[in-house]
Amino acid sequence: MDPNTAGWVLIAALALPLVGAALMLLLPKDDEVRIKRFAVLVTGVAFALVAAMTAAFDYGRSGELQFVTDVAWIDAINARFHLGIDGISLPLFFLSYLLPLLSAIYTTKHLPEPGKPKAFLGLMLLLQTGMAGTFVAFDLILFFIFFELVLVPMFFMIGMWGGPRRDYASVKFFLYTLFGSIFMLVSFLAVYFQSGLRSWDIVELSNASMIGSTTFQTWAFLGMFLGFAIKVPMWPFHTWLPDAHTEAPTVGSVLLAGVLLKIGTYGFIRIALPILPGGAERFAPVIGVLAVIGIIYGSLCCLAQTDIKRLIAFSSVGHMGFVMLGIAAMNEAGIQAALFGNIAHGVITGMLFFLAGSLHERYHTRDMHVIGGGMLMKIPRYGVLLTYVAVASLGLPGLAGFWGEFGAMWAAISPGFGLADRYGGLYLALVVFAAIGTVLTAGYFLWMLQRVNLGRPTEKWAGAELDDVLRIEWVAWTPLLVLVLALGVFPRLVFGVQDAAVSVLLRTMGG
Amino acid sequence: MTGLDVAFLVVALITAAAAIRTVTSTNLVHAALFLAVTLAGIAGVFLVLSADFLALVQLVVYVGAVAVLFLFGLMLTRAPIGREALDSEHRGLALGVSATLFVLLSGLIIAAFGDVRVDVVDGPRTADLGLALFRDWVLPFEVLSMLLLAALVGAIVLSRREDGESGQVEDVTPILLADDPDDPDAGDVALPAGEGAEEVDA
Amino acid sequence: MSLVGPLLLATLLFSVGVYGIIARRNAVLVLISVELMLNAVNINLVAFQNLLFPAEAAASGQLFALFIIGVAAAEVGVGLAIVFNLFRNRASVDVDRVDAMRW
Amino acid sequence: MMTDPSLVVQAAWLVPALPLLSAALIAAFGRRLPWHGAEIGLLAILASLGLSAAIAWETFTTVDPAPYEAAFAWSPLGGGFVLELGMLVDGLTAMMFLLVTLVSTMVQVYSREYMHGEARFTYYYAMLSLFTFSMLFLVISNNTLQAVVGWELVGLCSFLLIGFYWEEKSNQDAANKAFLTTKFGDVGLIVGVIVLSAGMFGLTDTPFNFLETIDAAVAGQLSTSTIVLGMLLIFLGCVSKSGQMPLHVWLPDAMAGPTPVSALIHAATMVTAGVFLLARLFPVLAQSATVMAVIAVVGVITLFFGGLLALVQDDIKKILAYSTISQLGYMVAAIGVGGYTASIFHLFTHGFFKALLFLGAGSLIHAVHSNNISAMGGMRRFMPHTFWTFTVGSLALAGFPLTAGFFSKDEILIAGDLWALNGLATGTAVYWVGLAAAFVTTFYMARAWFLIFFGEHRGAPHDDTHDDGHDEVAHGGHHAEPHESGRQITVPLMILAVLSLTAGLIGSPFAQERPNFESWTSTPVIEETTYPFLAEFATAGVGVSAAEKGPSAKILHGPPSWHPDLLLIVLGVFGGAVGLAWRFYGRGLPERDPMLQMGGLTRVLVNKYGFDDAGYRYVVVPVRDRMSAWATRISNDVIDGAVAGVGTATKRMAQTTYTAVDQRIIDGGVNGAAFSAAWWSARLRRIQSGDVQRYAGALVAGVILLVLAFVAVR
Repeated sequence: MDPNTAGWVLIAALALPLVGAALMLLLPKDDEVRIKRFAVLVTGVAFALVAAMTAAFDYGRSGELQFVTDVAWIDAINARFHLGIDGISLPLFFLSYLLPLLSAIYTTKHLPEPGKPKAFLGLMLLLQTGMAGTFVAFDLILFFIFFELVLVPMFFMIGMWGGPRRDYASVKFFLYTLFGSIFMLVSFLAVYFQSGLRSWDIVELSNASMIGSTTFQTWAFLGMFLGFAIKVPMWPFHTWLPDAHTEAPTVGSVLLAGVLLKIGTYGFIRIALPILPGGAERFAPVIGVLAVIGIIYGSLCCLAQTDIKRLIAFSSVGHMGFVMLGIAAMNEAGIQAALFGNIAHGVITGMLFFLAGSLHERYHTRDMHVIGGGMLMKIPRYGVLLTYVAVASLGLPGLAGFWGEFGAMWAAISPGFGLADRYGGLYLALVVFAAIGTVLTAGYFLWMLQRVNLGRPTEKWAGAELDDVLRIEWVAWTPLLVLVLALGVFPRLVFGVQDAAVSVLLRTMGG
Repeated sequence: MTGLDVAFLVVALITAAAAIRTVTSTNLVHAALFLAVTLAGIAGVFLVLSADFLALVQLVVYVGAVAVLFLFGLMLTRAPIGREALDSEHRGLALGVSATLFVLLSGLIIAAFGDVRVDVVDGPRTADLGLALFRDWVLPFEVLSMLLLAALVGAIVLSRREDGESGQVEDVTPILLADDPDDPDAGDVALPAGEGAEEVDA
Repeated sequence: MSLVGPLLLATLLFSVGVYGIIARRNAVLVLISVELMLNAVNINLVAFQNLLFPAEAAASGQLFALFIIGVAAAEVGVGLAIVFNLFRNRASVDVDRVDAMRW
Repeated sequence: MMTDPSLVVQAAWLVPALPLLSAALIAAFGRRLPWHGAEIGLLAILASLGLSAAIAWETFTTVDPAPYEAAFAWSPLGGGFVLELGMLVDGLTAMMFLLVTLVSTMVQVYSREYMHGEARFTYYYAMLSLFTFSMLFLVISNNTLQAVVGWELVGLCSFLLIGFYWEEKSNQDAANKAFLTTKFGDVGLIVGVIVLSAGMFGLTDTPFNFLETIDAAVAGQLSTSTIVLGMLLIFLGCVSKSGQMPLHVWLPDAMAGPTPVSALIHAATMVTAGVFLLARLFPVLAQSATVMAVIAVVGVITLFFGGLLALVQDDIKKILAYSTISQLGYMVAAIGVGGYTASIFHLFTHGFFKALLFLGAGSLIHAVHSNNISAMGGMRRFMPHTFWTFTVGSLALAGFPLTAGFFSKDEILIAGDLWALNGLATGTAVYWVGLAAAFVTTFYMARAWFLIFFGEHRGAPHDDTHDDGHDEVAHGGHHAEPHESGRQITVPLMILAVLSLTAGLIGSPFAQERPNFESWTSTPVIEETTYPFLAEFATAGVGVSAAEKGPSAKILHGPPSWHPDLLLIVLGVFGGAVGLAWRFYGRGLPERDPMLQMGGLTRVLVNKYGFDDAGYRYVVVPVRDRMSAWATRISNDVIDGAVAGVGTATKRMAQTTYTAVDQRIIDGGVNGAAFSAAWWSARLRRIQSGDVQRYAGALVAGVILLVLAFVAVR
């Protein structure tokens, strides 16, 4: 597997889930066990392939694209089939193969109502291709296709296997995201015609000198901003997220938080910033302010929640705020922190959603008042896991959550592109408020732990038979639990991989 | 005004009158019979226009077969008789639309062809028609025959009574794609009011 | 002879057919009205055959009319079969009571 | 120069590594071992202690030790900046190592008996090891960011240990309060670290490095605003962590944890972190008069008012907690008046005697099953070992001459005096308020001492509401005679008592020659820190001696010397306070009034005595009752109320934000778009009647319109 020539690896990795989904259609509908096993097999093989690719990746040249495929595709509009992977994409790509595997394993035990494993797992595989594709597509049209491809399976996952208000949530999710992506597409078109290159190639466009005037860049950036900000989601475009998360089945939430939200921030970093540096520079303070509002605001909303899953969903708003703050800093450290925050949030919040889902399986409610505490006494292992992940999520150093948050604040103190001179005071205020957000974050997580974990079980549950962590859950969760610690102790795992790629990215922006 | 014109006028008047009666008659059978008259009149028009073969086909197929088919259809469906039973509430709309259409089209036709006269010579002979049909138009002709066959089979399949079919009125469930606009509750479908809004105590 | 005559007659028949389709409630009568419209077209075809290709051996207009007669026959057959089916299922052939495609 | 550091110093990383390893091992295997994991913790901490002692000896005996720094790149941070994982070993590190590992060892030995039979015994030992590791990790770090990591880990461990008895809501609340209050301070710390590092951009690739930051600050490469803003923010972190006013509120509540944990928190592993960080960054903060003044003022306020609070407490752990606040105030104040050595010297000695006092208190609580001194009395007879060790600890805390506390506290007062000579009022404040607080300290310790150990044993009252959660402890019934604790409890007490007596000698005037504490912990950078702002005050002609000698570091960092005048004053203060206390609590209390046998009414009785003595009425009552009550009220109502108010307001704001803004306005806007579409479609869909004939009519009408349009165009 030579990273210079083996373009087939990415194609195979993207095609595997699709082929798997197609083959799954051939399996008999009522043979649930075989369907589930087959899904684990497909995701497992795909993951093994990606893991092998990760091993073969040339880390010495992580700033360059590797495993490249670049062939003509739709000649009529000059679209090309351009795949590749660099240090920025690699961790996200890896994550989008790890989480579906774990989800498939988890589903062998916990299949959401109303069953139908074939459809559910088939959609999940389809989703996987879409997610993974966005991270390796280097053609705007191809990116857009993957970007939209993700919507459909997630729509059905929420709409068919979701909670009581699933219709509302799924339609809202779909329409809101679609709404944003329209503007994004318009911006893509504008860039295509304005650049004079007649190319959709992200690398070419990034390397091009300033496309259009500053005014053009501002407007084009606004379009992309809408598309990506809704996906992230940034305040005030976040309201689809709590609904989608609350209603989605566990696996849907995990993938939504774990990978889907990352597409938005990835889009900012990979497309919006390098192609439109002028627009990004003008927008950066706005992004920063919205990000910090999101941090404070998401935390405040968390404090008001009683539904544990909704709480976790709102916490995503806050955490993605830190990611966006890193982007708003417009310097290497900020981009680094944003990407790290991305990965950390994917791992931690994905794990939190797993836990929330299993909690629902046991208590048949997600209301913290109804659970009423004492979980640490009733099901101690589970309680310990919840504490561990919650503590990671509130940004404790030594666990994954810290580096993204701290890095974003650290980067924002001296934003790039001359922003420090023009908006130095604003950015300092942003750092302070973001730091205050960490206290609120700690507050609601501790409060949640107190509500759920501590104390004695209420009468309702004292006599109930509740399973502690099941073996299949250990299997599905251990990789994430290990990652949470590993990323916290060895931030180099992600920072190191990205370093060169982020430098290259900033150079193309002229910063 | 030539003799042909006169002949045409006579036939046309009969045809027009019969056609109007066809769509206004309050008796179903009368309507079908007026249709037969109309169709026959049209055959006359064809004759005047020296399309002899077509006129005959018109008589055989339409007056002979189609009109009879309609009569059978009317009788088999036991349709009631009378204005209310036969005309829907759209008569005003129908009258307005059709009258406007007629006026408009007539105006256009007169404006465009008002002074055009044609010499009605002897039309193509039947033999020529046959040659053209089987030489130049043979493919459409065959397709048409297939269509007729398919229609035949289809008609039989459709009108055959399946075993166990009761003939009762089926329960028709309207497909509701959204909430009924008349439903007073429809306004607040989706606002997640009150959720998580209960007092949070320390 | 004047061409306007047949054309006007055709227009009239067509309009009458339109009226019938819209105004009649009985499905059989709606079908009958359709026949009127088809025949109006036939008259047009034949009339224009005389104007455009007066001495032509290949009488396209008349052949078209022939085809239309054939298609119309098929249409009547299938249409009436549908009407029978409707009648059997609903004991009525009122067109305005068939509104399953309503919102 | 320590050009070739010995193997021991190079192996310093093992000191934190061993407790971490032990925490992992205990968590993994502890349950299955005969001592339930305690043996692993003890072995590891003993090894760490041994290594720390060797390092301490090495650095202590080396002449002019230079800091030994070793680091490797932990992770790139983007922009070419590198985060290091490293160690910085100098006298300060070695001193902290020794203190932390020693106290931790004592606590772990002690806990074997104290926590015996506890359901979560193994978990407890794992947490102790983790707690120790966190503090050592903070101490060893060579850069601010690594220190932040350790700092936050300390906070987490304290949260887990304070909430050790998490079945009770009050304990959960205490843990949350501790974590959140310190976390609030961490905002300052983190932003401060960020601000400081931002000042280092362009100077180095490792902007968090302590030594480079210090060098840059001393060389004037950091702007004044960076130093002032950065250090004040970092100081905010220290305020919360080291229990300075007004963020001390968590500290008394933190008594909810097991008593040995309190000892660990108060003596070594948590509250000292703030002072340690200030000491570590001392040359940076010494560049700014503003920063030093703020630090000194906060310290002075804390040392006095914190001490007053202890006067009205009945719970022995609360008395000790408020005394910790007060003593930390001394340390912080000392930093603020240039008393670097004095401050960490006091940190060092205080660690021993405060650990001693807490462990002694635990021993008492263990025996009488109550935290209240009103429930004790006469314990001298039942628990002789606890008695004399506690006495030594109290003397040290009160600063009785020749104990460890005396030398260190005097150093602080002297530092204040010297600072005052340079014309800075904060020095004067430290000196006089420090003396007044010494009186208060002596008084409340004497009060506790008399009430606990003298008179008749009063026994525990029947309601155990003040019990610190030891429902499980059931050695003998409640009414049995208290008896001395076992050897695993008393031996650590004795060791600590000896240290409380002797540890001060290395920094005392007995050790004028090197090596002494001053030469151990000072580095050339600190000694040469010149307080650039002093020149202004000196030329203003305020300070006479400063005008002659100039703002010399040697004034502030000279070898310890005798101050007979101060010795006399201190003796007087001590005698006065003890005498006063003895007057109220010592003499005849048990005999004269039968109310004494009822225990909890002691305070009322003391008030009665007050009527006999005018001085008592006009001096003690206002100070002890009114002012401390007032301070208590401020602490409990105003500050705590403000904290609670902020909490409540935040919650209410959160509720409003969520329901009014988020759900109604923002989400309402989103939904509104969808609803207007639905509304229109509801009306428009009526066209879709399903009536084929209407469609046909519309179709023809459309055709007509098209034709008309066509005609019109032509």
